[in-house]
Amino acid sequence: MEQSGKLKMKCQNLSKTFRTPNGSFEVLKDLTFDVRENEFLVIFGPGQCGKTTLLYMLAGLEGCTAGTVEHNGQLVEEPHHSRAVVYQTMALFPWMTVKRNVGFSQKVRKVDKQKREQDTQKFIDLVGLTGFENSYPVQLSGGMKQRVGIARAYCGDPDVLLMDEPFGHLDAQTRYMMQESLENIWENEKRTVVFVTNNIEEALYLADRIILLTDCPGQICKEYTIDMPRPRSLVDPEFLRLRKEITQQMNANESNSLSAGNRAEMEQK
Amino acid sequence: MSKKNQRARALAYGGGTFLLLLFLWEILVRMTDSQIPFPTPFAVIERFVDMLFHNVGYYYTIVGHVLWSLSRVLAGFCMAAVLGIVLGLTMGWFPYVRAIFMPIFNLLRPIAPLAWIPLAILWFGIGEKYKYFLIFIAAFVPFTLNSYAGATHVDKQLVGAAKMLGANNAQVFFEIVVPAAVPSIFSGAQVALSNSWMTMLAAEMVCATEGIGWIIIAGQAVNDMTQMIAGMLAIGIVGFLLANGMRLLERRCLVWNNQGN
Amino acid sequence: MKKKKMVAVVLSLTLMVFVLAGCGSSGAGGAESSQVPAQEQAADASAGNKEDDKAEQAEGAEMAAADAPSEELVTIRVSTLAQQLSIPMHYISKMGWDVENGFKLEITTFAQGSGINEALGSGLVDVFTIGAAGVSSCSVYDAVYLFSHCDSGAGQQFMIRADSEMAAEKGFNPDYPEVYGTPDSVKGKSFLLPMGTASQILTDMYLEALGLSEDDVTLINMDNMPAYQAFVSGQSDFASTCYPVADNYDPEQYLAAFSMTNLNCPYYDNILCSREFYEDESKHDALVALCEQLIRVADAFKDDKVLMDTMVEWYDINGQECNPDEIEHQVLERPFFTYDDLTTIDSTASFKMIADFYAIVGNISDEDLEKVYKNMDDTVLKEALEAYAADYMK
Amino acid sequence: MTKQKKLFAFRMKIISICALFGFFLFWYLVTDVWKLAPETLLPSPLKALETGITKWSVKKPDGSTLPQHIFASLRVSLLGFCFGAVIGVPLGIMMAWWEKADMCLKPVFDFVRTIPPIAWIPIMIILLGIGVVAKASIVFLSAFIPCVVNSYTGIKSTKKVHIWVGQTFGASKTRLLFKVAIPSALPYIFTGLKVSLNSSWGSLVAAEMLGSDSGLGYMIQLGRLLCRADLIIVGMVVIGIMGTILSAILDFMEMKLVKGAV
Repeated sequence: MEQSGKLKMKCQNLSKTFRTPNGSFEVLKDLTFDVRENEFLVIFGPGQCGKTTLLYMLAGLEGCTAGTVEHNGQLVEEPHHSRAVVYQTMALFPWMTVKRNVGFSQKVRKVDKQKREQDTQKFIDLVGLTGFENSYPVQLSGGMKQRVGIARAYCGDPDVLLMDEPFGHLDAQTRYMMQESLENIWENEKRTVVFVTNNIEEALYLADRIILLTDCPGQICKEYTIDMPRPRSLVDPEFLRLRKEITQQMNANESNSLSAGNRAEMEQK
Repeated sequence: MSKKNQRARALAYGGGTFLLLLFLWEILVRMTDSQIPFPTPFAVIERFVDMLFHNVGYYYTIVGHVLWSLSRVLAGFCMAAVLGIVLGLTMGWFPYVRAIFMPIFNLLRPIAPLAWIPLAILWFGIGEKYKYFLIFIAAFVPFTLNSYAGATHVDKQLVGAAKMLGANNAQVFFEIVVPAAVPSIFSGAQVALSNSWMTMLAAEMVCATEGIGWIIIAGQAVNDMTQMIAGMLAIGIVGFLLANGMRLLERRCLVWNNQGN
Repeated sequence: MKKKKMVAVVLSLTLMVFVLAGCGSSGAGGAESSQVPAQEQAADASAGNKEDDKAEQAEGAEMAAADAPSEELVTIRVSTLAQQLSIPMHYISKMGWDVENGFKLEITTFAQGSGINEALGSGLVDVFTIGAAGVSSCSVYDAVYLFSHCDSGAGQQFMIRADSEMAAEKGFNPDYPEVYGTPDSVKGKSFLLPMGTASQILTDMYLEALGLSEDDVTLINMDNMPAYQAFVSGQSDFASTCYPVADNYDPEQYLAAFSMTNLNCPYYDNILCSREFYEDESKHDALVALCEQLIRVADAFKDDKVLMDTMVEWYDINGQECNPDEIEHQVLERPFFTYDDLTTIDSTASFKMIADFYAIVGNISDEDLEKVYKNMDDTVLKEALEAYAADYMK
Repeated sequence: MTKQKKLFAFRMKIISICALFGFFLFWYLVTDVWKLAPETLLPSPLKALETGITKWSVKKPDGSTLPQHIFASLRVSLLGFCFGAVIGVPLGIMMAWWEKADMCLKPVFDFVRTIPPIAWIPIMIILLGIGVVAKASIVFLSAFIPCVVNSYTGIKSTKKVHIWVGQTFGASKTRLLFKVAIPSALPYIFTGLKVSLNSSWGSLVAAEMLGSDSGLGYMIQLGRLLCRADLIIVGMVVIGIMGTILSAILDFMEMKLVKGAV
């Protein structure tokens, strides 16, 4: 479904270079795109193209060397609970039980106890972890830990959900299950989501819009709008066509950057 | 493997090593023909048992001496725990605190507790207080160092996540840095415990009328090796119990980090 | 929940400390008073000790409980060593002679002289019994030398192996026929001795008798007991020793190269008092009474049995196992100066000689030497002798 | 961004220097200006400095100059420290990695480690004599404990996820140990080395009780015997400075070796 709502986030020719001991290393080069309200945007690209750095810049965890990031019109300077992040390595607080992990954001922002209890329980049920409130992260499986990560992000009543390859570490079977459960969580609790992944099926299954990034330094090379009805099936002919087209585009990018073609030639394309 | 027979296995292995060492000691004594009456293990154990019932030096049996030494060690240890952890964590997390205290701490850190004796007597007189001070100094350094290391090695991502969820700097310190440093603090506590026991002997060497260190020093004065080694046996046993007590405490506090040692 | 647990842990630890400290101090029997909170003092009518963290001799208090004298008792903080030189103080306190004469002894026992000096520097000591380290007390802390109360030269000697090079020749220096060793056999050898004590002075006298100096030999700092251990297990060439360690040496394999007696160097232990205590007029007669009692104890110690019992008791209090007949000869060879000894011989000779040697060796500077001589006072001794003559010599 | 960081680091250095200066100033005030402590037990920094300078060349009263003392102490403590590290770290790793080793060695380790080095002196004299090796063994006794404890904690707290990743590549247990566990335990091991360096300097005074004719611990001890408080203070300050230099070197090595682990 076409999301024509107002703009949620606006990025204006963003670029980022890391200063490492052996010279500077350009990761992102002149990205301009925007994120619309309640849209499920997926940033898709090969392994090492600075997707995670881009996400961190959107969240305010990383500064940007050039360009600006705006969220609801204000410049993004440092992390804020309205831009919740779900980490690839889950980054749960190992010494807190599931309940305290999820309720952490509200506790820290001094939301009154009664509402906090209610919200925490609501989101724990939402992600299907009822009954595990008092166990420690070390006692949970990978999939369950990621659910706690999602519940924790949601519980901070975010405006935008930034997810950094959350299912990267999970085995295939749990990955599909998590994709489905993320789908219905998103259906119940509509939020703008920016989802980073390098898995083509995951991108097509979840996304309303896909932004394809080239290899390092990451640039936007193509944008696809996916308007297949949800929940999508992986064997739908349209799904397969799109998948073939995107993979071809990916391989094209791959060969260009490997061949003698330099950056300039890429721009004219 | 059920809990019970795992503990039995541990007991067997531990006991086995002890017996092996005692056996080695026995051979060593038999083998060396040197004149010094190096006591055999059984002589030491017999003397230790004897000390359990008869007074060593007029007032106390060895149990009384152990309690005296224990009271000094624990007093100094707890003071060092409180101050050391607070200073270590704040130094690890807040740059200004680090800038102020780190140079002074580094300068005073390597100084041996033994070297502090004259100043300790000057400041605290010759009763119990100077002994608390010496043990405090010995236990303070490992606590501070390990808390500092714990605070600096906290996982950056967890800090980022906490900030993202809206925690301000103080909340990040209390909710994230302190719990993350707890495993390191406990290993600091283990080292501090053994340091304080070591310094207890030095403290009791100067002027004491009771305590295990005093027993050992008295034994040294009259070249009574059995009394000295029996005193060391007492320290070893108490140290062993304390170390395991500390480990139990750690296992209960660190249930979330089941790799706790 | 997490925070509550941490607080509980810390609380339980501190609670444990006070419980232990509490029961630690109220331990079996003796009213051992100490700084630990539960400080109950035996029924003791003394003026209440100023320094509340003194460890005070128990039976002294119990004995004194009987007759609580009316006028204020002057408390004297006495520091002693766990050796024979301090048993007079213990005896006075045990027999209750201190309370009878208007003063109260508060005895603290130290392992080494350096501990006493540090306590003296911190103003925690009034009167103390000390050996050669007394010279530093006078030069650095301005303490006052009163008199020497016992001859403890016996047993202070250096052992060598019977088959060693030095044992071959005796009496190289005609003045000292009994002394072993020649300059070339001793040159370059290593000595094990507790530096800064009488042993160092003995070594310097020995080297001087052979025309050598400290730079020709290596002096290794070790207490007498570890020195015995090292020497017997084959380390170095000379090893200092004194009673009671001296008797552990096996007479066939080891012999005394030189000692205080055969270098005819007088070595007495001394009674000193701190400058403040000395100048405090209100304490003067208590000081004289104490010295008088010390002379009276020396009389009592003429009877070997009393001396032996007190010595065994003192060893026991200080946790040192000893078998009485073995230490019999050690104790009796080190007599205490009675009234007649103090009036006949010049007991200050040993202290002066030690001070001179400290200056020569460089431990103290020359102006310190004058300071030591200035601090040697015999007025208190004279008063005590007169008082003793008046009271006990009927 | 980095210019601001440089400025911040510079300001930190200034504060540190002021703090150090403030410490010595406070010491000077307490001893000279307010006369709180008797000169004989807490000399003023100037007196200590003056003694330190004279001691640099004069042999009195302990028979060797300050550089000789420093060299002797350095030799004893570094030898003990190296023994401690070379034996302590592998022992800690072994105890953490192999169940059997842990069960065998841990009780003995807990028993032995609380026994003070001073109590070992008579035994060490008999076994190793009174040379540098005997003194180093006393230092070893207190230096090897932090190495064992910290490397044990380091290995035990390697994140399970790293080990899974290693296992998925089919690494054998020992390769896993060297490739995964030890690198991730390096920060703990270095903390252990730092604490152990500190305790090796700490037990220097005890080690030099075992018969020595030169060394900072010996100088302090003789200072105590001859009531030369300035000698004691000089000894303490020099130990402090030497300790700081050595741990700075250790920090530098840690920075070089432990790149990714922090």
